[in-house]
Amino acid sequence: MYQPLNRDQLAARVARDIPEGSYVNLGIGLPTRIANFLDPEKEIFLHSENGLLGMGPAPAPGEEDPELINAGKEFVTLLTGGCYFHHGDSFTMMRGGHIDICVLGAFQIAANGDLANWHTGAADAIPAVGGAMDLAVGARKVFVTTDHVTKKGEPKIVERCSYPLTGVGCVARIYTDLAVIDVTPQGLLVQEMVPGISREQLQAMTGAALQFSANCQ
Amino acid sequence: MYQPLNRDQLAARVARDIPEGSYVNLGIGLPTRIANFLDPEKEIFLHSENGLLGMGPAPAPGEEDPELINAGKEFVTLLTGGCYFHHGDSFTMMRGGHIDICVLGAFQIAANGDLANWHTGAADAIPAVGGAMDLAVGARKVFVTTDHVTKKGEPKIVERCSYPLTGVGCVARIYTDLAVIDVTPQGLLVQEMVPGISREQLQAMTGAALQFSANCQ
Amino acid sequence: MIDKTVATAADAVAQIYDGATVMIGGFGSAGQPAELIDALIAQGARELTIVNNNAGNGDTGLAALLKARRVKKMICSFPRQSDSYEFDALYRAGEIELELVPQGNLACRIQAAGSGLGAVFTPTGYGTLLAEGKETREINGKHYVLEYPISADFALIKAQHGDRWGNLVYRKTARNFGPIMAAAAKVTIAQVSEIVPLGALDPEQVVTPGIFVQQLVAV
Amino acid sequence: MIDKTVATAADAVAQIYDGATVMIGGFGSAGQPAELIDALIAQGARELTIVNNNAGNGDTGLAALLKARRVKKMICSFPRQSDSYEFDALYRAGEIELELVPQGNLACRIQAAGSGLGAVFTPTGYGTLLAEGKETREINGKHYVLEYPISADFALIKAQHGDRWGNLVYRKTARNFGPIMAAAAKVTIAQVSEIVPLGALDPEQVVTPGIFVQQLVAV
Repeated sequence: MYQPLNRDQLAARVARDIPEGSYVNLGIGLPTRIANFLDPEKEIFLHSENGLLGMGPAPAPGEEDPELINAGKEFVTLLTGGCYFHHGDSFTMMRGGHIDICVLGAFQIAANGDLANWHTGAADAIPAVGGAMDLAVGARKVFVTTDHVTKKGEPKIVERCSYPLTGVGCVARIYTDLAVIDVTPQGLLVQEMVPGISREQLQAMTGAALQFSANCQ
Repeated sequence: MYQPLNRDQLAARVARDIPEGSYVNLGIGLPTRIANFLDPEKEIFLHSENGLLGMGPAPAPGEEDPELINAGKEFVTLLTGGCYFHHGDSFTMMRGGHIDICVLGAFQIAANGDLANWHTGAADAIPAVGGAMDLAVGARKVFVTTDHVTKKGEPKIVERCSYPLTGVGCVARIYTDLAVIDVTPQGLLVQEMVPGISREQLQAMTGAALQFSANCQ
Repeated sequence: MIDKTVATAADAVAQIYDGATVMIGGFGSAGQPAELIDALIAQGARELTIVNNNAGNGDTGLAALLKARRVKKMICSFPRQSDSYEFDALYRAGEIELELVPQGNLACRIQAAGSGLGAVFTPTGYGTLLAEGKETREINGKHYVLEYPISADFALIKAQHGDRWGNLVYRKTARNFGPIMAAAAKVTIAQVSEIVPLGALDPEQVVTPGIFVQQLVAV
Repeated sequence: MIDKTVATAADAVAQIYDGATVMIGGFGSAGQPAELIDALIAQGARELTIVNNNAGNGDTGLAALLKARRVKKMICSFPRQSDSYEFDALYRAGEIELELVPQGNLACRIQAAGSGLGAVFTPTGYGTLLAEGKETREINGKHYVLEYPISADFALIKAQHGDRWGNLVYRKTARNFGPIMAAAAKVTIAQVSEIVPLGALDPEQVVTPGIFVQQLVAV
């Protein structure tokens, strides 16, 4: 038997891989939660696409400022040493390769690193893309964090994305509630698995062939 | 007999055509002198490509600041209400059509508005272009101010430029020491001449066909 | 003397005409020029093309403009939000056109317009639905999509302080699209919390130089 | 704790290698990082490609670097000046390569590099010698030239104040190319008059966010 990581555990696992001094953009949703698990002893620079660098935690109740929000339109604070800038400069940071790491959510990730996270392709869906495509092409490393399978139990890691793409071959590493998987030129390489899961079990929940690094059981 | 305008008179003549509220870039050399003749009662915004808007006159002796210079690398001042910005923003102003009027010097101007002012084409010349090409394409109106003929008496207004171009069809109006000439789709149209000169005399010193507006004698 | 201030938001938006393309600053409600939008609703211009990051929140500001059915087309990156019901209803009813643009392409296309570029090769969106039918090119081993400028007849933006020459400073993340939209519109109208005397803004700290602003109004 | 400050200009430029492309801020001597250039001369790297608006003035700063014959190629807009004799002599002797770029194209190509664009269609230079052999295109009735990004291995710039995260503010027209070069180089080294404590710079007024700066040194 194995226990999938809960959302906080998953966020904490990603947080461990973010070195001090990194410029990091955390996507809306689960990735935002990673901020709560960054080592407070480390100086890590959080970027928000709407024009701030050095983003701090949520404000104390009563101290919310409607003009100090993050990309998810949540109230945030600014750390000492942070700064504001306009959208042109913000996307210069993103598109220009200045963000070391971004962490995005996913509908699907393909074995070649393709990412789909903005549109289910459903005819009646209202599409919304925001800054995800810019991060996908612009961040030095694109991490994805997601449940390993959908609520219906279908694999989110697939041979080829069926949903419309966010970016082509952009994902470097996938963090799921079951495993940490690198996207390599040779294919998907599992680096870690939750205790108690077997390689076969993980492969059965994955829609693309997995390889396993030596330290996976 | 007629008397050509001297450099101050020519600068003053151009200055008369600059309306209040205009954003104006004055090129290096003679155009810079125009600033001395702008009506001090009018608020006119002088732009300098090296990153200032609201450029004021030369500082008092002893008050020069090596970090407050104009495009010609002369000491200047900043008016109350002026501001500084970087080169990207400065050329956004120039290339993006935000400068109402620029005034440039010229080696040659062609009847179709082509301008040559950066390079004689001589084999041993060291070429230097600066911001002239950006102003030529970007300012809403490009004025040129120049002597009507070269020191050797050759026309500077020609059918077709023999020197390398700065911009194609960009000149709106030419101010020489003898005349004010509009570049129109129908050709060169003389709007003013210095007193005492005849249409034939002016044409004889001009390398392209002139037309004359009714108010020229 | 040049004084770009106007007395009321109604005066500021009076010139906006039917069919105009209007950029509206703001990211969600931060930086949204709510008073100018209200004045635009009252003014009555219709068949507008609106450029904004989103497509309205709740039932005020841009959402109210949509609800009043003044908008023919939205150009934006993120229309679908928890409270974007006004847009959602119009879109599902087929009563509004949507041009969805990745946010960074929105920014760089607005900047291209402001800075006089004819088009740019951007990596964003390559290989996706949003680049379908667009020219692409491989440059130094990387793939790019050719994108054209987005310019506007008017920009409505919100700043913190402004002076009579139109110099602006912003507040926190309300800055967002304001500076780049100001440069990309023929006529930029800024609402500010306070109009300060000329010289009160430090020349090192002006974010939007007055050259990019045609009118401003204190609200 | 992240502290990007280094003790001396010599430390700051130690990593610059032979054959590197180095952007140097400044317009004439305003904003020229003179102490970093002196350290680079002492350091000895050669066969450099230098990106600057000019090609040196008098016999200090960039001119001294030229005189020391460390520069293989200049990319600039305005080499010829009354006191550009060091460059002039090398150029006439055929001992330096020159890529002459209109100043606004220099700026937008540097910006394109910093912002990750693959190329831009610019109107500047169309129909001139400086566009010869380059791809052109007519867009909406106007003519444009395709220009590619200028990036660099290093940028040496001068600012007024900086903090340990690399946030910078500039002084007057010494700002010029600093902010855009900082974004376009792999490693940006800033010399500042003073390193101030974190938080001393107003977050609204930071001109170059620290993300664009890798090292800074007080001189």
